[in-house]
Formats: sequence, structure tokens, C-alpha cells
Amino acid sequence: YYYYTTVLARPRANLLEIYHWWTSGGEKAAIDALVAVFQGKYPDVGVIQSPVAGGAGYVMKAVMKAMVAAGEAPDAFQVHAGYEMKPYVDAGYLDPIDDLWSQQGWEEVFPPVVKDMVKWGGHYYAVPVNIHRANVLWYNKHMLDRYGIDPATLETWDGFFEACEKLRAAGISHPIAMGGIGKWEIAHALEQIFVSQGIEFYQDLINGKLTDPNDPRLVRALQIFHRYLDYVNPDYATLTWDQAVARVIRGEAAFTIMGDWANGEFLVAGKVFGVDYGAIPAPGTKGIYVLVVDCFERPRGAKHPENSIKWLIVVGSKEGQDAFNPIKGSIPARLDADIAKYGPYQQQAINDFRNARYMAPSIVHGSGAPEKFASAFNDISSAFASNRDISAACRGIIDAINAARDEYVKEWRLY
Amino acid sequence: MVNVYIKDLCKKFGRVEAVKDFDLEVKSGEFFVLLGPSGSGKSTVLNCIAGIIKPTKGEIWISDKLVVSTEKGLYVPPQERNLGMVFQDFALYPHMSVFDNITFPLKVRKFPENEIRMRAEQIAGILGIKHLLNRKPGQLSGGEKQRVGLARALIRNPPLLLMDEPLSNLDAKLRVLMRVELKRIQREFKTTVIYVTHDQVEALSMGDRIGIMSAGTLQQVGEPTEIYEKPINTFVAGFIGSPPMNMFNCTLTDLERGVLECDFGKYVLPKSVTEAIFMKAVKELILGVRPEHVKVISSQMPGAIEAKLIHVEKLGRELIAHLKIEESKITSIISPEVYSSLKETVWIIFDENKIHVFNKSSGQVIV
Amino acid sequence: MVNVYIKDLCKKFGRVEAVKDFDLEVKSGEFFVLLGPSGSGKSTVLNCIAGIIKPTKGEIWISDKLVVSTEKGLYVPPQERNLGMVFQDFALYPHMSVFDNITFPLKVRKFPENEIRMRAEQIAGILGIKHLLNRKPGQLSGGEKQRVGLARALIRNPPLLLMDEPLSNLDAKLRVLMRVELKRIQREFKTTVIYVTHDQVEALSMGDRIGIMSAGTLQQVGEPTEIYEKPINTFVAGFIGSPPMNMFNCTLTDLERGVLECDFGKYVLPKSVTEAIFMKAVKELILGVRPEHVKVISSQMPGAIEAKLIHVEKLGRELIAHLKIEESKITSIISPEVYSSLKETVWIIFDENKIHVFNKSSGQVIV
Amino acid sequence: MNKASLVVYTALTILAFMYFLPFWSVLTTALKSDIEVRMTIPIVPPSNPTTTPLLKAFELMKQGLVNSLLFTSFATIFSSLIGSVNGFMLSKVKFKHSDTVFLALSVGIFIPYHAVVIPLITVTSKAGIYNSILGMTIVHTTYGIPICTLFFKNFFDELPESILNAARIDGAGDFTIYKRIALPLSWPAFIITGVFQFTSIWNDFLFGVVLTKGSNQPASVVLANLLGTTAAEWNVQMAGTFIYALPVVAVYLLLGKYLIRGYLAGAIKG
Amino acid sequence: MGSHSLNPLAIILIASLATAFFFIYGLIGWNMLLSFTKSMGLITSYELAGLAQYVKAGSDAVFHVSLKNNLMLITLFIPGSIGLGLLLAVLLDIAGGKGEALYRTIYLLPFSLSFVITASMWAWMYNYSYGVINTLLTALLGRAFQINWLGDPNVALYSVILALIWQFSGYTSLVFLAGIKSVPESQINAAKIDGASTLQLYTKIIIPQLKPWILSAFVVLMVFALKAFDFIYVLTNGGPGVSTYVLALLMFRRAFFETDFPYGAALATILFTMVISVVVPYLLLSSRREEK
Ligand SMILES: Nc1ncnc2c1ncn2[C@@H]1O[C@H](COP(=O)(O)OP(=O)(O)OP(=O)(O)O)[C@@H](O)[C@H]1O
Ligand SMILES: Nc1ncnc2c1ncn2[C@@H]1O[C@H](COP(=O)(O)OP(=O)(O)OP(=O)(O)O)[C@@H](O)[C@H]1O
Ligand SMILES: [Mg+2]
Ligand SMILES: [Mg+2]
Repeated sequence: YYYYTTVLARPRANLLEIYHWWTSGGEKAAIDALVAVFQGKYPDVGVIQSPVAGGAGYVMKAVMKAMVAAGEAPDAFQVHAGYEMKPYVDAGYLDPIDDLWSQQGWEEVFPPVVKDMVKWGGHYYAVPVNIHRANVLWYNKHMLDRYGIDPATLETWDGFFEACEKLRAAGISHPIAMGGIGKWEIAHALEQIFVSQGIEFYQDLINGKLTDPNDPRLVRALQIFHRYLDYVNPDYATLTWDQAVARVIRGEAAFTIMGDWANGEFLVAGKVFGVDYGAIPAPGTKGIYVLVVDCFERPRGAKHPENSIKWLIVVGSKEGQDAFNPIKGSIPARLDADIAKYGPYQQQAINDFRNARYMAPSIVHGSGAPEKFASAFNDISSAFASNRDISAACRGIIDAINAARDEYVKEWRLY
Repeated sequence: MVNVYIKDLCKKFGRVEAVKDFDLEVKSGEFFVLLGPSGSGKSTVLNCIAGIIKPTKGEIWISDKLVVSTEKGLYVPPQERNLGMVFQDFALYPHMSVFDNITFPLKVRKFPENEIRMRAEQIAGILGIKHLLNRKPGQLSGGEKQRVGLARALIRNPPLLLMDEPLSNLDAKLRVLMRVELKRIQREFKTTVIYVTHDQVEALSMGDRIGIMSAGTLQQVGEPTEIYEKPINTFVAGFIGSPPMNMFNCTLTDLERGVLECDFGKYVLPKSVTEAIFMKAVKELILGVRPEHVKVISSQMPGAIEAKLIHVEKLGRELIAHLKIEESKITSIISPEVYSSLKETVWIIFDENKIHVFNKSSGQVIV
Repeated sequence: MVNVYIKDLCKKFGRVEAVKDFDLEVKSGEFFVLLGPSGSGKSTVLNCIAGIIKPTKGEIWISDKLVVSTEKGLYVPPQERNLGMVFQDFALYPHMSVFDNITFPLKVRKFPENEIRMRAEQIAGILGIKHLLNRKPGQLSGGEKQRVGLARALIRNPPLLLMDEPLSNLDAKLRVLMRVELKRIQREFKTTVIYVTHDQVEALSMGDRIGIMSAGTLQQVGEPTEIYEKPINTFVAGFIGSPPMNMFNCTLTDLERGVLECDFGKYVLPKSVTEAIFMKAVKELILGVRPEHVKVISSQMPGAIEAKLIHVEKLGRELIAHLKIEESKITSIISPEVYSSLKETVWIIFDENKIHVFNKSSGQVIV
Repeated sequence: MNKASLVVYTALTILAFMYFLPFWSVLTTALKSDIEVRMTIPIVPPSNPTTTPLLKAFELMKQGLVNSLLFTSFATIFSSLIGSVNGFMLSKVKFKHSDTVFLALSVGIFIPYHAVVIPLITVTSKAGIYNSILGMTIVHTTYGIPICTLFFKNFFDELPESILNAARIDGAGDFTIYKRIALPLSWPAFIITGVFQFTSIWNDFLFGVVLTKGSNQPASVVLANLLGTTAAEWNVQMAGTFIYALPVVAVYLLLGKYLIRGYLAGAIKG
Repeated sequence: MGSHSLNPLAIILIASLATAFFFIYGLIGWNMLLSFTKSMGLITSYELAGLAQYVKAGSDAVFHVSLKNNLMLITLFIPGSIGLGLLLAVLLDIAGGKGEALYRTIYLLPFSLSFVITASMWAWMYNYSYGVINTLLTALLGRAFQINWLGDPNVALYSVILALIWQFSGYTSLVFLAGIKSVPESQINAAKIDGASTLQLYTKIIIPQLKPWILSAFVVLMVFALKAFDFIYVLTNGGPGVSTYVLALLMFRRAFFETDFPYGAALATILFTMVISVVVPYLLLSSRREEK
């Protein structure tokens, strides 16, 4: 009874309510570390975390929209930088935080594309907390060694497919592992192939500038994906991304293209980077860093606006990011991270990040293109994986761009 | 003890007229039986008295109190009518012990604990169910259930007791016993009883008066012997009596001498009867004779009609002879002694003083 | 037509011995009635014959065919026993029309369409249900349902027909009609019938022979009159007859002169009876007299016993007088004429030739 | 055993295997270590069983289980009670247009919940019951009323009228009849309704995820959270699943035999 | 009856009806109103746009697929669950005794588990290379008979329906078992004596009498056919392509992922209308039957 009545009375105390989708294993530990930093600074503020996991954050996206639409905004919530923020910005649910940016000197420490991703109409609306790389090809090192494949040859699609052939000849009938039960796993792979067709092409794609279904770059990308799928496990439609990674860990497949959160899976399985497994940019994407950026923002109508600001300051701080990212497996969005705190894969990633020629926002992970397109892109990729109809897929993509035409409000400048 | 007065009662269910133009006065302290075939509206009348059903039209008085009047828009709910009721399916509360069942009417009226206990003991004593007080209804036999239902109805000592076929779920043996039992209890409690049944034996054996219903209307009201001996129409005549009265379609061919042309042949009516018919000037008649007034003999006699013995039911102390005259069937009650003397061909004689004559078109009695 | 032979049948349900040591032969073409109170095991026996229940012990032969033998581990399922059965609740298939119900036994045996139609027409004609063929069971009255059930059992013309209280769900009126009807049909179809009931009137009126059961065992087998007039023990004596036989506990005080000290006082036995008792040398006895053998008179007479008339049931053609001698209750059947002459104090005389004497401890008949 | 029943039992056993499989794999995965989960397929029993995932899942789910248990039990009880009152009124007391009211209420059984989520947040938030066990209780109770009413109405329709008439004549009003007669007699309907409501409220995810936050989240949400977005702990997730399923399975095991009796008593027959 | 105004039961009835009607019709009304407004992202503008959202549905290819799939779901899932439930119930009834109770409990297990769990189980069962089903098919018929259960757009919907049938058949079998037990013993005996075989006994006598039970199972199945959202979301997320989309999933995606609430509301209204148009006649029918 006591419990019942106490939860009835809503706490008016000094609180910070945050929503995010980091609920399990390392990701949970990471957000806890970030919260610990916050509480170290503001010990009198109680933090309420409301994690909502599932479907690469899709569930939480839906929940957040329902809550925000109903006027129940928390003090801060996680969102992918880029187009995923658009509905909130459009509806006026987010407060600009330009002052905070200048005050904290963040302008200088974040790279331009990342900054662009949290800016709408010239105003800053969010603070990036981490960067995941989407265009990573993971491989089982023992297998490559055994069959004499040099990772350096995997930088081009030709080299990659040659390696696949070699493995197949050696009895590994499906050298590439891919998931697909949530559809986005397939779209994720296709996105990296698009990136491999050149930054100009990718920029046109995410700016909604593609109009020709016979665009040779588009057709070429789908041809590559067509070939790619030949080497993919036929049961992809029933696998989650982590089950696909597990195939590589177990040595049933040699490769998988997945975001660098996959690193955690190798680590949990007790594998050592550089010894048991390796990671290189997806074929054809060397020098490009495809960004998956998580950020927090300040909702209008937050119940504790001051705490919300305090939280954002911690999120954007070097201390905060260096507490969060080593555990999370991502790298800081800031360029001034303390590289010594990170593991071997992440150190390599931080170097790549700092030296990247281009950075590109991911479509599949909510940043690069309007949600409407992203959502259709998942369906198209998934359909293509089963019907392999190149012209239908090309047409589908152009149609999806046209359907979302009104929503291309951002002009990405990637080069 | 109260009397019950019902005036011009009607009840329609949708388009079905379950009861119509029903007038009745039940006297104080009387055991009144409503008898009729299934669907004739008996339960509907009873439920109107109890207040379970609201009539479509009419008035009911219980003693001096008007309990329902459609004209005046008056309706007293059953709770306030101060009566007891016993149901065909016993309607015991299956989750309560016998004690709780019996005392339920007192408990809802918030009688004091000790009075409840006292009254329960007393009524259980009278009905011989003291040893059952702690059982649940599921653990009782039919007769025991019936007694419990009765105890529950009687515990408040209601001046009016309604019973809806209370015995029809009991087996034959038990029915006979309970018949006598119910009468005894009624006398002991000095309650006015209205009792519904479709079993004529019950009606005859228990009713001080009987009301016979058919298709929603009251056909005849009277004492058992009156109803048995002087049925006012063919329905009552055919309904009362087992085996039922033998009835034959007849035409009066010779009015002077009272000669009937019947299904089975000629029959000459006695003088007294002929005269009565003469007054009415009807020609198409129905002749009725109860089986016990059909005498079967083994040899020809003047006035006797020849018949064929086709089947005999032996019911212990008496026999039912099924006979045929031409194509007409006829039953007679005979003694085992008579039976033993019979061959296939027999002769029958009607008891002249006991024959009934009805108007064929209206069904009303003439003699 | 077949005969049925049951040898040493036993059936236990858990610890309940429903039937034990049951031996019976039903003759070919016979209408045999199994009569007994509720729970006496009648249905169990019938179901063993039908094959619905497997006995715990025993053998059953239908004609020359052994259908079940626990010793030989033989069990023929009901489908293969070639018999018809009629159930108390009619057991019609509610989702099928009357036609489909009746013809179900033929359809499952894949009879040709036209034969099915022909047989259905024929049986429906015999049972008078031709006009009902397209109705569903829900649209039939009880008697009509019963006929349909019968038609279904008869359509294969089974040499053996089993019936389990087929009339007990019908109303009194209909029961009387159906009794005669069933007998007629049995004769027409020349079927051997085994008929279960707890209603003695049915048993007496229909049975060629009756077997009386109590607590799982067969008490007496015989023709109706035999059972009524010569019950072999107090159970049978009390069970058959309505109202039941009057019985009194007695002690033989004077063996020579046959003087009994009864509940109600002294009674002197007739000579013939005294002798029979003398042979058995029993002292504690039960004296039984059927109500129709108790004569009630209005004035004192030598040998008459004084009694109080406490209640009379008027059943139309006869009356049941409930009397009291001291504390003993006694019933008598009297005619209306006798009744009209009676006052409260009456005298009764037992018909000496019709009294029964039983051994009190064993319940077996002595005379 | 004869040939026919051998066939029947074989069929039943094969089918039972199919129906038991998910439960089995939940259990085996729950007992595996992280590494073994990645190295084996789900039905293979653990080579080296460990209770760590179970303990971990329990630790994480404790609060959620308490929350769920609270509002599930209360909402089950309240909605069944209200359903029994409504069912009684609509079946036995009846009033003008009661059939129409019943029909209108029954429509509520078929509401797509996703369509009402946003207004629901607004309403609960305005009413001050947003993010509280009380709010969850109220919402689940309310949305349970239509189906509970349906169950109870069907049940009471089968209850003989004569018992109620007897009680009326014995002097009881509607309320007394309900309390003393209908309520105690309707236990089979309570079992059916209770089990049905308990199962559906316990398994609900949508209302839990939008109407609660932080430590008020129900077990269903906490369970979903055991499987991360960018990290997959299947063993902990399956351990959580196992723990999460226990109360419902227990309810079915305990009340299974009464369920059939309840159904026979008419609670669901249309 | 007017005299009930002070009756506590009437108070509960009225209060609970008021609350329920508010939550049901108030929110349905709100939702319907929303479906007539203009799409403005997260902002609910209440700017009326007539039937624009419904017109949009007409030209939404995925809507057509979803509608078709919903109809498939209703026409296959419901009869399938009823059929399998009947089979289980009949087997259980034949088995009788102790076996019955044990098996009955096992069959109910899937029903007691949440969709998320059963769906991930089925994903594994359906796995093309390692799944139980394909392993069995390979063993029995050879490699050529493997089926790409979730990867083939022509098969995926049937796979989803099959899994759903599995989940619900335990429940329906329980209902039907109760129905079977309510057929009077005497009818069964009569059929045996009439010469019916066990098969005929069930097909001709018992099952035809289960109509009211089937109808009541139908309502529950209909309710869950709606909630099958979670199950499909986890098992295929509508894929491959859009081949297993259903209205509930489409509504969820359009409303919440693509932030088009008015369109989502219109889809919900269509879905709701569909279900109601099937179920209300049933409810009317059953209340009519009671009056008889
Ligand atoms: N609630 C009701 N709705 C519709 N018709 C009814 C209702 N109650 C009774 N009837 C009809 O009214 C008529 C009289 O019914 P009632 O129950 O009074 O007969 P009854 O004489 O008691 O018959 P029974 O001996 O079968 O009990 C019948 O035709 C019956 O079908
Ligand atoms: N299936 C059963 N399981 C347990 N006991 C049973 C079963 N069937 C009958 N009995 C018991 O066996 C005894 C005889 O039952 P049976 O049905 O043969 O009686 P009956 O003479 O037909 O009675 P009734 O006239 O009531 O039908 C009873 O005590 C009964 O309780
Ligand atoms: Mg009646
Ligand atoms: Mg019996």
C-alpha cells in the first residue's frame, strides 16, 4: 500500500529524466558511466533512466513521438543526429542551444559534418555523444590466414569477391554473414555499397538529387549487391545482426558488414582484435567514415530545464565522452579524445576518424535522409534481397525519393 | 392466512398471450391447485402473484393489499409481498449449506442470530431434515432437496405459499410420500397455498379446489370430485382422469327416443339425458364415458355392445383393458377376476348414470 | 428375435459395486423390464449388454454369440452388437433433422440412398412422425422426440432393443399413451426388448416379465401378477404397489393360535398362515397387507380394528384413506361411496387371504 | 494399450514436443554462458550450465516484476469484479436498452490499442496518473471491462432464473442477490476471466512502455531491455523470459483444471 | 427500472460504463477526428482535410498489400487455429484421463508466452539452414524440399500464419475440449450403438455441435488477429520487402516512424471498421440466439 501511494504522488524533487535505448551489456554500462560523471558533478540531482530497447532504437522512436505529441517530454532523450530529429524540430518541441555550443566551445572540437548533423535552420539543437562507424567489414582472421587471403586485397569489391570465391572453392559456401529479420540489417549492407560508389553519388542520394532510375552509379551499386548476396547465408531472413556476427566468430563465415558495435560481440566471445578478427572499411569506402551519431537534446517543456542543460554539458564534455565511449565501443564525437583510454579497435577507429577524407551520415541509422525514405529504403533492400530485381530496386529508390520530396530540407555538403 | 384475489389478469410475451382474462379468488387457508398441460400459463399466473413477472394487464390483491395494478401503475416487488415460494428445480443456493439456505430469508431481513437458529431448528425438526443442516445441496437426494426448499419457504411463516410443480423432479415413490407430507404441513402451518402442477393425481389428491387452465384461460374451478364428476367441457373431461374418459363423436338421429349414431354404432341414451339434450336442440354431440364406468362382460346381454379385447395392462390391483368396437378404441378398468373370465370377444355396457354428453361444436357439457 | 443370457455379471466403479452376481436369461421375443430404485444398477446392466460399459466380471451372450467375457478377454464393441437402444434423454442429435437422425444408423453403414429413404418413410409411417421429418429435434415436443428416438433405434430392425427409462422425461398424460404405443410396436416388430425403469406402473403394464433390482442385485424375476401378488421379500413387497403395502413389525406371541403382537395391537393370523410360520420357527415377523386389502367400515364388527381417519386423498374414481391405529399409519383404498359413509372413527378388516408374512431378520417371505 | 490409443498418444507426444520446444530453448539458453550462446544453437542443452544469467536477469527485473505483479493483480481483480457486476446487471437485472448497452460495450474489445496511445498519454497525464502503478491499474482495468463483462454476462445467462427468483422472494434485493448468490456462484467465471486478464495484462508491452518510466516500468519493458540495441545478451534475455513467464505458467498450472470447468459452466460459450 | 438509482450495483455499472465508454468511444472518436485532419508531422493541427488521408490510403501500394494480408490472416489464421484446436481437442478427448491434463498444459504454454518470445523462437525454427523444420524436411525428402520460410516473399505470410496458428491452437483446443465434454454422454452412446466409428462419432456427432464454442473462440482469435502486430514485427518486420505487412504494422510505421499521425489514424479507423463489421453481426447473432 505504501508503495502504491508513493508512486502515485509524483516526485517534484530535483530530478533528471532521460530516455535512451542502451539497455544491455556494454551499452548499459556506458550510459551508467556517463550518468556517474553527471552525478559526480551534480550529486544533488536524482537521475531517472527510462531505457526502451529493441529494433535498433525503433521502439523508442515510436514511444518518444507518442510522448512528445502528448506533451510528456522528458528532460533529455537519445536521438540519432540528422533527419531523425526533424519531426521534433519542425513541431517546435526542441529548444535551440546555440548559446550552449558557443559557451562550451564545442564549435571547435566537433568535425563539420557532425556539427551539420545537429543543426537545423542554422541553429544547434543537440549535442553528439558518440560516433559509430557503419562501413566496417569484419573478418575472421584465422580463416583469412588459413586460405591465404590478405586483408589488403579486400579494399575493392573485385578483391573482396575474389576472396569470397576462394573461400567458396575451399568449401565455405557462404562466406558472408548477414542478418535480416529486422530488414535494416540488409539495408545497412546496401548503404555501404552505395557509399562505395563515391562520395558524390552518396551526397546526391541523401540530398534527394537522384532522379534517374538508370543512373549507372545506382545500377552498378545494385549489381554489386546482387553479387554480394550470392555469397550471403540463405537464412539471413531469420537472423538478427548479432547472430550473423556470431557466424563469423564461430568461423562459419568469414565476413560481415556491420556497424562497429559488432566489436562488442567479438569481445564478449573472448576474441582478440588483430589476433582472432580484424576490421577494415567496407570495400570501396576507404577514407570515408559513415557516421552513426547518437545525441541528446533539450525538449521544450522539459520538467527540469536546468538539469537538462547540465546533462547536455556533461554529454558534450571530453570527460563525459571519454567515460562513455571506451565502454560503449564507439568513439567520441569530439576530435580531442584521450586515445589511451580506448581499446585496440577503437584506437584504430579514432585514427581513421581523425584522418578521414570524407564523412557521411548513415541513412539506415536515421541521419542522412528523411525518415520516410529511410523506411522505404529498408523495404526496398529487403525486397531486393529476395527478388534480386535490379531495375525494380532502382525504380523503387527513385520513387521513394520522389515520395519524400517535400522533406529534403537539408543540403548535405560532404566534400 | 390470507386470501388472494386476481382480477382480469393478462400477460403477453411478445406476441404470445401466456395468460388472458384470468379471474380467480383463492380463499384464506385454502389449498388451491392450478392444473393444466405444459404451456397453459400456470407458471405465468403464479409468477405474477409472486411479483417475479409484471402482468400486461390486471390487478392482484393479497388480502387487503393491492400488490399490482397496471391501471394504477402499482407494482410491489417480490421482496415486499411477504410470501414463500417453492420451485420445481428446488432453486437451492448451491454454495450454501442447508442451514444457510433455510435461514437466508431471515438473514437478509437481519433477524437476530439466536432467533434465526431457533427457527431453523424448529422448521428442520418439522420437516425431518435436522441431520442435514450442515450439508451442501449437492449432497442431498431429490426428496431432501425438496424438503429444504420447503423449509426455506416456510421459515418466515408466510401467510401465502406458492409452489410451482414442486414434486415433478422427484421419483414416483417419493412423489406419493411428499403429497401427503405437503398437505400435513399446510394444515400445520395454516397457510394459504397456491400450487401449480400438470399432474392430475397431485391436483386431485391435494387440492381443496382445483382450477384447470388451458391455453392461458381458466376452464373450470371446483372441488376435486366436482371436477372429476362434472367436467364442464371436453377439455376438462379429457384432461382429468387416467386413463382418460372415452369420447365418441355422435349424431342424434332420433330425438324422441334418444338414439345416437356413434363412431361405433347405435347407442340409446337414457331418458333423463335425452330430455336435457332436447332443451339444447343440438344434434352433433360427443358422448363421454369414464373407463371405470365401462363394464366388460364375457357374454352377450341385452344392450351390451360387442367389442374386441386387444390389450390388457396389468397394474397390480387393477387392469386396464384396451378394447375396440369397429374402429373406435375404448378403455375400461377391470378387476383381475373379471379379466380371467374374458376371451377375445367381449361385451361392454356403459353405466347409464355416469355418461357425459357434450356439444360437439362448443365442447361445452350438456349433461 | 434373439435371447439374451447374462452370467455372473459384476461391475465395480472404483469401490462402488454397481452390479454384482447378476444372472439372467431374457427369452426370445420377450418384453423384459428391469425395475428398481435409483442407483440400483439397472442402467449399468443395460449398458453392459449394449457394450457401452465393460463389465468387471461375467459373460453376456446375445443369441449364440458371446459378446463379452472377462474370462476369455473378449469384448465386442457396441457398433458390432446389432442392437437398438432408446435413451431417457432421447439422445437425439440436435444438429440433424429428424430424417437425418433416424437414418444415421443406415448412413454410417453406407446403405444405398434409395433404401435409406424407403426405410425412413416406412418407419416414420409406423410411428406417425412422417410430418416431422424435416424438423430439428429442438422443434419437437417430448413425445415426438421419444418417437424419433424409437424410430432411430428401430430402423435397422434390430433383433434386440434396449430402452433406458424412455418415458421418464414425458409428462404423465403422454406416458400413459406411449406405454401402449411401445407395446404395440414391440409386437409389430417382434423384437426382444429389455426395458429399464424405476416406475412400477410402467413395469407392470408393459413387462412380460419383470426383474426387480436393489443395490446391484436381482431380487426377484417373474410375471407382473406374480411379482405383485407373491413378492419374495420385503423389498419387493414395499417397492411394488402404490400406495405401498402396509407393513407392521410383529412378534408371534402365541404360536398355537397364531396370535401376533403388532405395532398396533393384537392380530390373529388365519390357520393356513400359522402353519406355514410354524414350520419356519421364526418369531420376529413383518405383517404386510396391501391397501386394497384393507377394508374400511363405518361401524364396529367382530375382528375389526378401531382406527382414526386422518386424511383422504381423492383421486377421482377412488380414494386413498390414511388411517392411524395407535401410532401406526395405514393406508386403504376405498370407493367414494364408502367414503361418504365414514366418520372420524372407523374400523378396518384385513382380507385374510391376502396377507403377507415376512421374516423380520432376513426380509424373506414366509407366506 | 491398444493400437488406436498408441496412435493417439504418439500424435499427442509429437505435438507436445512442438509446443514445448520454445519453452525448452528458453530454458537451455538461460543456462548458457555468453560464449556458449554464441557458439551453439538454442536447443542444444548447455554443456556447462550456469545460473549467472538467471541471477543477473532477476536482479535487473526485480523492480519490474514487483510493478507488474502489483498492477496486474489489482487490474485483474478490479476488472473481473466490475465485469461481474456489469455482467450480472446486463444479464439478470436488465433494463431498457440493456442489450444495446452491452453491444456498445462489446465493441471495446476490438479497439486497436496503438490507435489510442497518444490520447491515452494525454488523458492519464491530465488526470495525474501518468507514470504510476495506479495509472496502469486504471488503464488496464478500464480496457478489461468489455471482455470481462462479456465473459460474465455469458456465464450469468446460463445461471437458472429460478435461483434468483427464489432469492427475490426470500426478501433479497438486487444487491443482496449479487453479493450473496451471484458472486459466490460465479467463481468459475472468475477463474476464466482472471486467468485471461492476468495473461493479457501481464504480457502487455505497449501501455507499459508509453505510460511508465524509470523504476515504474513493468516487467515486460524491463525484459525487452535485457536485449540491448547494439549489444545482445541472449542468455540474460532468455533467463529473463523464463522468470517473466513463471507467474503466468504457474497460474495455468494451478488453475488449469478449473479452467475447463469454468468453460463448461458457460463463461465463454457465445 | 427506475428504482435502481440507489443500488450500489447500478452505481458501479453506470460509473464503469461511463469510464469505459470514455476510454473506448472518446478515444476512438479522437482518433477518427484525427484521421480527417491534415498531416503536420508531430503537430496535431486539427486542420480539417476531409477524406485526404483515406484517399492517400487508396494510392499507398503498401496499404493494398496490408489489406490483402489482413484478409488472408483472417481467412487462414482463424480457421487454421480452429482446425488445429479441434484436432488437438479430439486427440485429448480420446486420450482422456491423466494424459489429457498433462498434454493440455503443455499445449497452453505458447499461449501464455508473449509474442516477442514466441516470434524469436519461430525465427529460429524457420531458419533456412539450421532450423528444425528444414532439417526435418531435408531428412525426410531431401535438400530440394527445403523452404525459405521467411526469405521467400511468396511463403513468408504463410509462415507467419502457421506460427500464429501454433500459438493459439492450445487455447482453442481448451475451449473445444470443454465443448466436447458438454455433449451429453447419451448421444455418444447412441452414436456408438447406431454403428458410428470413432471418426464418424467426432465428425458427424460431436464437432457439428461445437458451433457456439467455435463462435466464441472466433471472437478471441479476432482480437488477437489484431494484436498479432508484435508477433509480425518481431518475426519479419513486414518483410521480405513488404510481403508480410498488415494494417496494424503499417499504421504503426506510418504514424510513429514516419510521423504521419493523421494517416495512421485513418489506417486504424479502417482496421477497426473491418473488425467491427465482422464481429458486431456475431454479437447481434449471439444475443438473438439467447432470446430464443
Ligand atoms: N419469458 C418468456 N418469454 C416468452 N414466452 C414465455 C415466457 N415465459 C413463458 N412464455 C410462454 O408463455 C406460455 C405459458 O408459459 P408458462 O410457463 O406459464 O406455462 P406453464 O403452464 O407453467 O407450463 P409448464 O407446465 O411447461 O411449466 C408458453 O407458451 C410459454 O412459451
Ligand atoms: N460412471 C460411473 N462412475 C462411478 N459410479 C457410477 C458410474 N455409473 C454408475 N455409478 C454408480 O453405480 C450405481 C448404479 O448406477 P446405475 O446408473 O446403474 O443405477 P440405475 O439403477 O440406472 O439408477 P437410475 O434409476 O438413477 O438411473 C450407482 O451407485 C451409481 O452411483
Ligand atoms: Mg411452469
Ligand atoms: Mg439409470
